[in-house]
This record gives sequence, structure tokens and C-alpha cells, in this order.
Amino acid sequence: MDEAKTDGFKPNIVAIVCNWCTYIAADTAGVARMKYSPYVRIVRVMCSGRVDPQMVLWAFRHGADGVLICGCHPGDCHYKEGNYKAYRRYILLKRMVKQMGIDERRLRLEWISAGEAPRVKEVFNSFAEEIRSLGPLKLPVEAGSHE
Amino acid sequence: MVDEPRIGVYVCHCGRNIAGVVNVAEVAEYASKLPGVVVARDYMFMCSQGGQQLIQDDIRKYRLNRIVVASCSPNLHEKTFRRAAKGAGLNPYNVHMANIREQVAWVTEDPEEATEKAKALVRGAVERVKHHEPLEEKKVPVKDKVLIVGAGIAGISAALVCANAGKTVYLVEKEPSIGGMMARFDKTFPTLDCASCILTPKMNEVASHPNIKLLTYSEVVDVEGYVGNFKVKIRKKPRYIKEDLCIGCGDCVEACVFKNPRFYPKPDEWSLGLKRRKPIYIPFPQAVPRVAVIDPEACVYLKYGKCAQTCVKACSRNAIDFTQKEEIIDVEVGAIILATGYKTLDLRKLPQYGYGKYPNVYSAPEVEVLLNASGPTGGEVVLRDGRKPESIAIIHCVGSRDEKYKKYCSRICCMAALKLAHLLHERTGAEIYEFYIDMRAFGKGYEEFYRRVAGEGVHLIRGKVSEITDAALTPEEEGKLIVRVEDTLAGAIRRIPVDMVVLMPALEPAVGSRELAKLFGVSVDENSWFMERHPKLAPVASLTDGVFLAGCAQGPKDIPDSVMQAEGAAGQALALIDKGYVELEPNIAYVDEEKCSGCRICVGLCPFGAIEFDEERGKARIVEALCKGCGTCAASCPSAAIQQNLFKDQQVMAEIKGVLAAMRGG
Amino acid sequence: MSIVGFLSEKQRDRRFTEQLLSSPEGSKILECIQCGTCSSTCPLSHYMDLTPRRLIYLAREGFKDLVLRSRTPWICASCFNCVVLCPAGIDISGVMHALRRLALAEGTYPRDEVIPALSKSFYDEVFRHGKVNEAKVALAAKGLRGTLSMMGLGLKLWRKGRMSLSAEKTRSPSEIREMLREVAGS
Amino acid sequence: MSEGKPKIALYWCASCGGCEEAVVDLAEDLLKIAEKVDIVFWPVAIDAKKEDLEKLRDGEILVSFINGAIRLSEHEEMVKLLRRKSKLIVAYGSCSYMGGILSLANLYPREEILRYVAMEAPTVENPGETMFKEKTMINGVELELPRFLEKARPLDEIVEVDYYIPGCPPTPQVTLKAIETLLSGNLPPRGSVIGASDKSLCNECPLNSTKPEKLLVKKYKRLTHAEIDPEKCLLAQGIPCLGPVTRGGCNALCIKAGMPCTGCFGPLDGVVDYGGKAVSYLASILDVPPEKDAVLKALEGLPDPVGYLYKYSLAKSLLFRKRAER
Amino acid sequence: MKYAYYPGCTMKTSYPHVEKSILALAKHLGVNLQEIEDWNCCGAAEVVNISMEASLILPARVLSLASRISDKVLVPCTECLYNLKRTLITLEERPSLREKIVGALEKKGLKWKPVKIYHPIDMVIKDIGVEKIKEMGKERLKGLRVVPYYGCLLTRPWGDDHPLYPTSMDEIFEALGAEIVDYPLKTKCCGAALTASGDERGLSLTYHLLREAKRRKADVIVVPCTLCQFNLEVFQNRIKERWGEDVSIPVLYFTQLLGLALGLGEEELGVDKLLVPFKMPERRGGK
Repeated sequence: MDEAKTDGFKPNIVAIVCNWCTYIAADTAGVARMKYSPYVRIVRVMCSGRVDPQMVLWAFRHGADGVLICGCHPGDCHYKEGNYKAYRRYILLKRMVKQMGIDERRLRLEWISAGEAPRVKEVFNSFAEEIRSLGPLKLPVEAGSHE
Repeated sequence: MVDEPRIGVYVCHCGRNIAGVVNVAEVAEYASKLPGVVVARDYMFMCSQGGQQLIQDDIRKYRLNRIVVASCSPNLHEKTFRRAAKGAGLNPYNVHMANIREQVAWVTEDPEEATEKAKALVRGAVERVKHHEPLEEKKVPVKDKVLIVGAGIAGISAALVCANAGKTVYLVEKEPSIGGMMARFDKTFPTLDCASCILTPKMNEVASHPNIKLLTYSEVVDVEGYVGNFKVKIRKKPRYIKEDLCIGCGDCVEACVFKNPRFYPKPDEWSLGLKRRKPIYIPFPQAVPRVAVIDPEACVYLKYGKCAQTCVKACSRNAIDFTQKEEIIDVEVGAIILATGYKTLDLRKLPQYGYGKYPNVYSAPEVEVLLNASGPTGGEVVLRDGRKPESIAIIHCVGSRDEKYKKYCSRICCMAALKLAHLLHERTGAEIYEFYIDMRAFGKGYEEFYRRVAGEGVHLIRGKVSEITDAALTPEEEGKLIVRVEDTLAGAIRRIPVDMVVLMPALEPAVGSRELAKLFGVSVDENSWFMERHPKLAPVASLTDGVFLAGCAQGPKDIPDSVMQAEGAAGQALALIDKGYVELEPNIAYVDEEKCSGCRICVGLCPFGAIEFDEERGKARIVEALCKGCGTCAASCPSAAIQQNLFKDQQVMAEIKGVLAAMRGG
Repeated sequence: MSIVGFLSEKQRDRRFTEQLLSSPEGSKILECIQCGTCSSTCPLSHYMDLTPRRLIYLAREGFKDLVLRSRTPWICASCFNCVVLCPAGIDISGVMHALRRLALAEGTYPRDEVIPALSKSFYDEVFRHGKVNEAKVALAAKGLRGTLSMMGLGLKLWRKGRMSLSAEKTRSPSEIREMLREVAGS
Repeated sequence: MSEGKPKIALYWCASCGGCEEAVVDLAEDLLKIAEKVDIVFWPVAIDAKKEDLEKLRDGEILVSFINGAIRLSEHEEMVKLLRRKSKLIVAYGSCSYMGGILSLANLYPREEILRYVAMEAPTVENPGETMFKEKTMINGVELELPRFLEKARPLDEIVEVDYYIPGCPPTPQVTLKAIETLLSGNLPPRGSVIGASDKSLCNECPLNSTKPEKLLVKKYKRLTHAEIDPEKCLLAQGIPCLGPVTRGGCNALCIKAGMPCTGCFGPLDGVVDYGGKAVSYLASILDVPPEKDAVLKALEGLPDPVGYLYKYSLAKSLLFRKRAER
Repeated sequence: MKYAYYPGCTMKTSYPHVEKSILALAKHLGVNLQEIEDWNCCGAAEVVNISMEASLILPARVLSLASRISDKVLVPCTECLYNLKRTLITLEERPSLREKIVGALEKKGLKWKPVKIYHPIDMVIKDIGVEKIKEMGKERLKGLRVVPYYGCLLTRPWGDDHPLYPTSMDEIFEALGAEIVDYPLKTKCCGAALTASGDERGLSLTYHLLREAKRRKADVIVVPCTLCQFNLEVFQNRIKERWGEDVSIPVLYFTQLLGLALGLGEEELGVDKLLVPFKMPERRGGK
């Protein structure tokens, strides 16, 4: 690991989460006073199906070093199958950003049910740690532009 | 942006809850400098009357048109602040909350990091709210009927309250009789009331109530719609008995071709397999409806197509009908109460207690049936080999309070165990040993009951049993079940040989409750119990509007608590119905016709069929009443023509940009 | 050991509890619900002066001396029954190991138990040779009297080729020694 | 102005020449236009030099149509000059508008591209490993080549652009419509796309009406591997047609030729990132179980998402474009 | 199938008869065992009493050496098995300890690479398969009442089988025709080092184990652990002296009984070196 790269690095992470599962789990994690990485910022949507890949690219563009999408477990979607759509988009989007030179680990999708407060902590921490170890994101537009 | 934003930002201390970690003054100071922000303040309790007044005064004084409240989760107080804004003449949807309590103060160790994160969330909210615009709530009339799923004591209690208030109730029960778990009990704690004396009248009242449509042997198979307007499909399984003709005389059961109890084809469900039953049966003597059922998996005629049909001949009312088919019943209701109850942990998952291996190890529900006067032994306590036990061990917390099984306390076992101790001692005179970790006798009259049972000479041993074994060390132990325990009060190890062991298994959600949760769109907690909206402030509401929770479906509860919650849920359902209408959160999607290209991508994506395609005009249209506001269509519209109120592209992206800008020290 | 009477607050040592909490094995002792499953399942608890449950209780209350002078950690055979059954997920056998380390370091272990001496001579043997002849170590630990009592059995085994007293060694014991010194500082 | 006829200029940057061809394809209409305007600069067709351009007053040209991406220092220099001399600058064609196909090269560093072209391409034999040089001395004279820039850029990343005409190349119809708009005097807001539709291609696609009620796809197929029915919506047949996310106005020429839309007209207003939006609808309409392998299998027909979904617009994507806001 | 083979210290000094059976069985099953070159002691139960770090570096060195041979290491001693697994898990879960230990290894030119740890039972179940064993065994154990005694460390705290009610040996020997005795003490402790050092408290455990096996009319006890084999076998006389009860019963290590069941000879399996002799059941119709 490149020491200089990660030393003192505070990753910028956006978690776009479903209102019905992860958002509630995060509330519960709060009530249970579970401590986790402060670098993950939650942005709420009603369903992971609302997550437009443009939002993910937008987040990267505006300084996110990692983007997390959280939804209900397969089969548990409050809107029947929004999470399936999120998942299919995620798979294609991951392939695309990888091609664009972004480490695919910077984009992660996790299923966290309303009851899984401990998993909020676990997932947020592990993602923050992963992003920390990857270092700051250099966008293609920045990379190697010496003009 | 619709108009020039004039934003007010309100940072809540929440007492020490937020201010103890987050530097709220610094956050407010930061917010005050953000473009568009006219005023930013911090205040002790934003949700208090004073806090709301502060916002209202500012709206008037500074002509604010957007409000950001940085406090707790919107799940708690979004409505409060929207109402406050409305009171000052501002459209309530121009308010947005930043959750700096649950998502910041309570989960962040370092105060500086917490303050930074709070700033980021506030910045996100400020950027977002600039793109908010006034929205109208939609008022929808409510159907004045109630669906109650599960007819144990909770479902029955809720049904009676609703029915007595004049509402039509559909009470759905998957078993052939209502009554649930309680119908198996002989006595209830702490009063030692005869369970059937208090339950049976209620069951009969349900059966005869003009407002209750009782659907036993039935299951909900589909739920559509939303609060106030649910469309529900119920499948009624065939009993092969005409319910309206059968008078429950039992002649058919008597006449069935199976004669020898040893060869009855199925273990009896109600008595938990302590006896066997015929293919045609009445679930138990007090069953409601008192109507026979034919089990198609066991009935010789239904299985093989050939039988003497002695039952048919015996029925004087010609009630047997082998041609019966399952029925689908459609109902429309305004409110739903889920009262699907619990089951007990499968004791085979704890091989250390020898359940299923040693015949004299019983589960508590089995002992309840054994004690029941209507049970297989007529209430006499005899072991499987016919002996009367002379010593009995009752073990608490089997699978409860245990990381490896259920972390939670199952709440009812201490009292149930004391009750069993009393009853077993009373019926057998046996020496009773009770092994507990902590004696939890918290309810009204419970402590008194505990002392009473203790006074009866039950050996109360504080220590968790690790194992039941038949490996005897001494002649006295031969042929017995040996309980090895640390008597933690004596600080010594004891080996106690007994004839009978009763395990108090942990409670867990009823079979199929996860599927049910999906069907009704309610959330479950980490242990799969239905999740209440808030443990204190909204304990009977689920997270889905219009669906309420009652009894053990929400978590382990004893009878008084189940009934209490059931009547509470009934009250909530009635309040909803009697209001006559509901206001729907306007977060539905809409099509900007100017932009719609008519590509039809959206039409197939809506899980609720809420998108119609107008062939003539070549435009998609969203049927507001069907849209539930997930936003899938908005995410997928290639023309950006579909947007979702409160979650428009601009709004979400502005929020993302905002939280990130603050994180980068912006 | 009788502990009836006053347990004085002076006997408590907070640092001891913290020491245990910070060891890899003792991190969860505060979550103990005192159910006694450990003692119940322990095959040797009836020989102990303090049952495992009591030991953990006293340890988290900080009664260092009572805990470190107890025989219990030295009677524990590390069978891990308690670990797999503990409803609070405490690594009880591990706590015993941690307590043994502390007791050895403080010199407060009971002198008439064999295991402390065995551990020390075992470690010396590993340190010197990299490998160990257990029979040799055991005899060394038991002293002359103990050795004599085992003579008959030893002879029988020796005849079957099942006992040897030769010193086993790794190729370069100094490599092991240096590694041990580096990580354990001994 | 002496003759009263508005002056216009046409210029090409990094371009395949197709856009020039498209102008010529206007045929008689070109002559009609030529009557109304005075073409002062058009390297392909008329003999005017840079010096001639320099001689014009600033703003003397009414409108300059510039096609091609900016890839060489020369392009930069010329478009800045044209910007100065022109009232309006129109980015003509996808390269100028969005970076175009050749901005796909932005996936690779400049040095790698040069190395490949000079030494590694299969058709190159260069045993001495001679590399391009910007400056070379020959017989005491220093020859200079324009510098190959780090990235291919759309025009508006170098100079302010007033209007965009999309297409690879813009069809005569689009070009005419755009010119009409410009000459009408009733100018749309600055920064608009002109000449094309404000709806997606589906809106004008003859196959749109053949879409099934629910448009769901089991698997994407590559055009080369698929047997297609030219009478039915290609997307519904599993051909990843980009029509839904692409601005119309081309009259569905490709579709009529049995080819899916590949997106040369770029996104509609309101779409922030073309590729992102394309990912969204293409993946959303997949009708496969939400399991990684199943989804990947269904996507086998899309082996190169970037190349396919940003075929004309990589330089304008959120991750590659210079300015984040649009 | 190639394994790194880690015999452990006691195998060489105290259990050459057991090691013989392991090597013979491996050969018979076509398994290639390559003894780890220059292995060291795992630290047994004792080193952890002195230093946590020391108790990790010893197994870590062994695992590191093993990884040069194969990604699987065969460990017949359950104490060694436990220490190796404990090291794998601790280094995985505790980065600070991992750093320290891996650093020390690297200084000696050793690379840290986790390997899978197999007991001979795991090898039989996972790599050979009970079906194949059944085929090879031809029910040679028919008529034999076997107590499969698992002891502690094979399944606790980590193992593939149930930690308290394992069945792997039950399945194997049942497949070989043996009658498996229902033995509730199958994972009860034998007293380990306490018994081995002659302590009467430990001995009482061994006594109960043997007594229960006799009570249930077993012909033989089969164990997966060398120390169990030692404790259960060599103290039978002392138990008789102390408690006045005859508890004599043969105690075989897993590979010994399995070897016999697969038709190998007593001598090549070291069965002739047992203090309590064991004879295979006479087969009906004899062959």
C-alpha cells in the first residue's frame, strides 16, 4: 500500500440508501449507539430502484471516493422489485466505470434489511476501510492532464 | 429552482444527545454562510413548542421559503416540522431534515469528525431544499373495513374492538379453528384463570358477531393498494365439509374407517403430536367454528379415490362434500392488523438438552397440552411410558438470551415456567426444580405469583443447565435424566437426577412470517419479528401506513400485553377509518409531457402497473392512485421526462453534491 | 479459599480488569450474564476453588489477588465446552490462558499445581531446541518424587518403543530463539 | 459590411471529413445558402488562409461552423481565432459537440497512443523506434508539427459555443433546419442544440409502434450475431438500440437500414450523463434473476459498455468532461 | 493428492506406533504426505501460558513452511491442530498481532500464506470420501461395538462437525460395518495434560469415560487424538487400583482402526505396540 496515498486520508463516501431498509437500520444503529466510520454520508431515496447510475457518476464527479448503494434483500423490496433493477444497473455500471479507469471496488451495492443495524456498521466500516486503502479517487478527467 | 431561495437552517441540540458530540453552534455558523441561507440558528429542542415557534417566527420575519432542520431522523419529526411550516403559511414540502442525531451524534466517536459530518449533511439538505417546490397532499377516501390476519388471542381481541365499533372485520386464520396458542393452555398466569373459560366466550363471540366475517383455514395470498384502500386476496382451503350444514356433532369422526388410535395417519396438530388423529377431525373440543375438517393428505378417499365413506353415511346433515375446491375471496379494506403470533424454537437445534432423543424431555407447549383438561391425557400428567414423574426439572432460557440462538429475552418463559411448576406440582406432587438465569416477574401481579410458587416449595436454582444426559455416575442416577448445573447462588456444582425435563423454548416469529412481511410490505427486525414504526412512540404501527401490529408477531408478549397491543392496534385502525380519508405523501412520480418521447421503457418497469401508455398522444401517463412512489421509472426514463416528487434528479443530485462539497472543506 | 466476609474495595484493581479486557481473549468478559453454563459444562469445575463463572465475575470486579491466586485456571483442561456453549460468546478457555500468563508473570500461581512448572519448562525446552520431548519436560516439571511415581509406567512404554528421553531439535534452534525473542521479548 | 450578406466560416478540427461531406451533401440547397451568405473561410472548399481570417474584424463573421474534436494545438489556435472573429460559434457534428468517436482515445494516455501509432500497430514497421517529434531540424531549418494534446476535447471546452448541431454527421435535413433557425433571427437560448428534435429517436422511429406492451429483454445480442426482424423494434429483439436515450431528428436513418441507433445525436436536455442514462434503461428492462451470473450473461451482447454507450460522447461524460456542470 | 505433513513433537517421541499407522494408511489410500522440513513445536497447551505472541509465532512458522509444499497440511495431533487453526484465525482477526508475527517471519525469509488445515478424519471425509472407504473396507468391522470418542479439540472451538455432537467417525466406522455405540460422553474431556501428568482430578475424567464405554458394552474405543489415546489407554491399571473397577478396553487411534478395517496388518499399523491388545472380530465364514 502506498503510504503517502492513504496517510491521513479521509475518504469521501456517499451511501445512497433505501428508505425502507437501510435508512431504518441506520436509525436503529444510531439508537443502539453503534460507532462507525464518519466518512459515509447517507443520501436517502425511497427505493434502491430510484438510484439512477447518473447519480453514482455524479457523486464520483463531485468528489466521492466511493459510492455505496444499499437496498432491501432480494425478495424483500418494499416495492416488489426495485432492488432487482438497482442490482442489474449496478452490474452494468460497475463494468462501465471499471473500463473508465475507476477501481470497481469504489462502487459497492449491499443489501441491508431494516433489522440489520449491526450490518450498517459492518458494511460502512468495511467500505470506508476499503476506500481508505484505495486512496483518493483520481478522475479520468484529472488523471494525466498536463495541458 | 422555482423562486429565489430564502433558507432558514435550524440545528437542534436535542439536549445533550446531539450537542454532546456535535458542535452545534459551529454547524449553525457554517450553515449561515452558505449561499441562499438567510438565517441559521441552534436551539435546545427544535421539536418543542418553542423550537417550532422559532421557525414560524423566522418564516414570517425573514420571509423564508425553505427550511432545513438538522436534528433527529425524519422518521420521528418530519411531520412535526412540516406542520410547523404549514402553520406559518409555508408549503410543508419546502422543509427538509438533516439527520444529525441517528446518523451523526450517536454513531460518531470523535466530536470533530461528527461536527464535520453534521456540516456535510446540513450542506446537502441546504443544496437540496433549493430545488424543492410546493406540493399538495392528496386526500383519498378510506374503506371502512378491517382485515385482521391471525385469530389467536391478539387477533380475536382486535377483531372484537373493531366489530363492536360497527366496522366490518375480515378475520383470517390459517388453522381450521381460531384460538391460536392460548387455546392449548389450561391455566394462565398470574391469576391461574382457566384459559378456556376466558378464551372460549371470546371465540364464540367472534363466531356469532354480525360484523365479523370469519375466514378460517384461509390465507392471504395477495395484497395490493395502499393505506385506506387495500385490495386483498384470500385463499380459503377446502375443508370438504359444508360449513353451514355441519353442526360439529362428531358423528363423522366417530364413523371414520380408522379405528385403532395407534394407526391414525397423522400426529394431531393441536396437541403437538402427543396423540394421533384421524383424517376427519374436529381440531379440539372448543374449536370455533366447531366444524369438522378432512385432511386430504390423510383421507383414504381423497388420496386413493376409494373408501367405504362411512363418514358420509354417518352425517345426518349431508355436510360432507368431497368435491369442494379452494376458493379465492377478494376483499377491500382500509386498515390491516397483523396478529400472526409466534412459534417456539425447534429444540432439536439444541442437542445438549436431548429433546427428541430422550422421550422424557418435553417442550413447554407440550406440557401445556398435557395439563389441558381437553388434552390427550385429560389433564393428567403422565410420561410417555405411562409413569407419573416424581421429580421434574424446568429449564428456562432454552435458546433465549443466547448469542448462538436468540439474543433476546423471550419474556414469557419465566412466568410460564412458574405456572408450569405450580401446575405440575399440584397435579403430580413431584419435586420441582426450576433452573433460571434471572427471574423476570415484571408485570402486574407477577412478583406476587413468583413468591407464591416459591412458597410452594419449588426448588428455584439460579443457573443455566448445560446438558441433560443419561450417563449415570451413581446407582441413584440410573434410569434418570441427569441435570448438571452450577447452582450459582451456592457457588457449587450440582447433579440432579429427574424423571421429566421441561424445556422453555425461545419464541420466534410464526412460520411464514417473512413471506407475510413481504406480502404486506412491512419490515422485519433482525430476528424477523415485524418491526414497529417506533418502539415507544408508535409501537403498534408498522412502517407501512395502514398496517398495524398486534401480539407476538411484533415480539414476544404474554397474554395481557398481546391483548393490550391488539386493542391499541384496533384503536389505530378505527382512528384511520373514522377520519374518512388519508393524506398521501406526495412523493409520486409524474411525466413531463413536453419531454416524454413515448419510448415506453417505463411502462414495463412499474411494479404496480401505474404507468399507462396513451397510444393516441404517444405519451406515458402515471395513474396517481396506483403509484407508490418508488422512483424506479424516474431512474430509468431515458428522456429524463419522468421525475419523482421529493426525489427529483435535481434534488437528489444537489444533495449529493452538497454533502460532498462540505466534505472537501467547502 | 474462603471468601466469606468482607471484600474490601481496597482489594480491587481496575487496571487488572482493563489488562484482561485488552487481552485478545478477555475482551468480552463484561458481557457475562452470570448464568453458570461454563461451570455447568466444565468437566472439572467441581474441583475448582472458584467456578469459571465466579472467576470471571471477580475478574471483572477487579479482585486481582483472589483471581490470580485461584487454582481454577490451572485445573482448566482447555476442552472448550464452555466456549462453544457460552450464551454471551465469551472465550472462557482463552480467559484462563490470559489469567495463567498474568499469574505466571506476577508469580502468584499456586505452587503445588504441576501445570505452571510444566509450562515454564516446556517453554524453556522450545526456546532451547525448537522442539520438545514432552515426557522429558513432564518429568522435569514433576521433580524427583513425581518422576519416581511414574517410573513403572514409563518403563512399560519404553519397552513398547513409546517413550524416549532424547532431545529433539530443529536444524537451527537459534532461528526459533530469535523469533521468540522478537515477538515475546524473552 | 460591404455586401450586406452575412459572412460565415466553416472549419474542421480532428475529424474524419464526414461533416464536410455532409455539408456538400446539401447539394442544391448548399447553392441556395451560398447565395444568401458569404463563405469567407472553408479550408476544404475555398482558398482562404489563416492570414485572411486574421485580417477580418473581430466579430465580423456571423457564424462559424466548426466540426471535429480538439486534439492538436493547431485546432486550439484556430478555434480561438475563429471565436474572436465570429458572433456565433456552432459546434457542428458529434465530435465538436461531444468529443465524438475519437474521444474514445481518452481512455488511453497520450504517450501510449503515440507509441502505439508509431511503433506497435500491426501495420507499422519501425525498427529504429523513431518517435514523432514536434520539432525537427532539416537542413538547418526547424520544422514544427502541431502538438498532439493530452485528450480529445469537445469544442466547448476550448471556446464558448453558442449552438450545437448533433450528428455523425449531421444529416442535410438537420443542417438545413439549423441554418434556417440561425438565419431566422429568432434565436433559441444560447447553448441549445439546434436542427434536431427535442424528443428521443423513438418518437420518430417507424418501429416504435411495434414495441410490446411491456418492453423487457432476456438477453442483449450483438448485431453481428443476431438474426433480426427489420420490421420490429430492435430493442425489443434484444439489440441494444440507443434510440430511447438519443435525441431524434435524424429521421431514424440507421433503423431504416436495419441498424440500431448508436447515439450520435447525443442526449436530450435534462440528461446529465448519456452513458449513465443508457446503463439505467438498458439494465432496468432486463428480465433476468438478480444474480450476478445471470445479469452478466444477459449483458454478454454488450462486451464494451464504454465503447458502445459513450461511442460519441466519452469526452462529455461526467467522468471525462472538464466542467462538471452543464 | 499432496499434503504437507506436520507430525508434531510427540508423534516422534511418544507415538511412533500411531505415526506408523498414519503413514501406512496414507500410502494405502494413495495420499502423498511430505513431511515439513525442519518443523518446530507448535507450542502445545503450554506456550500460550507464557506468551500469546510466542504461541502464535511457532505455529505460524510451521504453516509458512507447510505452504511451500501444498495448500493443505495434515495434522494428526489435535493439540497441534488447534494451535495451527488458532493461529490462522487470530492472525486473520487481529491485524496488530498479524503485523507483528508476519514481520518476524519475514525477517527470517519466511512468507505468510494461510493453508488449509486437515486432520486425518478431514482427509478421509473430504478427499477420499466415505463411499470409497466403504467399498475398500468390505465390512471388516462387522460385529465390533465401537465407541467413537472425539474428545475436545477435533471439533472445538472450531471444526467442520458439530462441536458437541460430531458424527464424522460414526459415519466412517458405520460404513465399515461396525456397530456404533450411543456414547453420550463422546466429546467429554479426558483431562488432557492434567491426566497425563498423573493428576487424580484429570484421572477421574478418564475413569468416567472408560466406565461409560464399558457400561455400554463397547469392544473398542477409537480416538482422533494422541493424547486421548495415551490417557485412555495407559492409565487403565491405575484407575483399577484407585477406583477398584475394571475398565480395560483397547483404545486405538483413528488411523489404526481404519487401517485394520481396510485390511492392513497389525504390525504396520503399530497396533502390536498397544498396552491393551486389540484383536479384529472373527469374520463369519472367515476369509
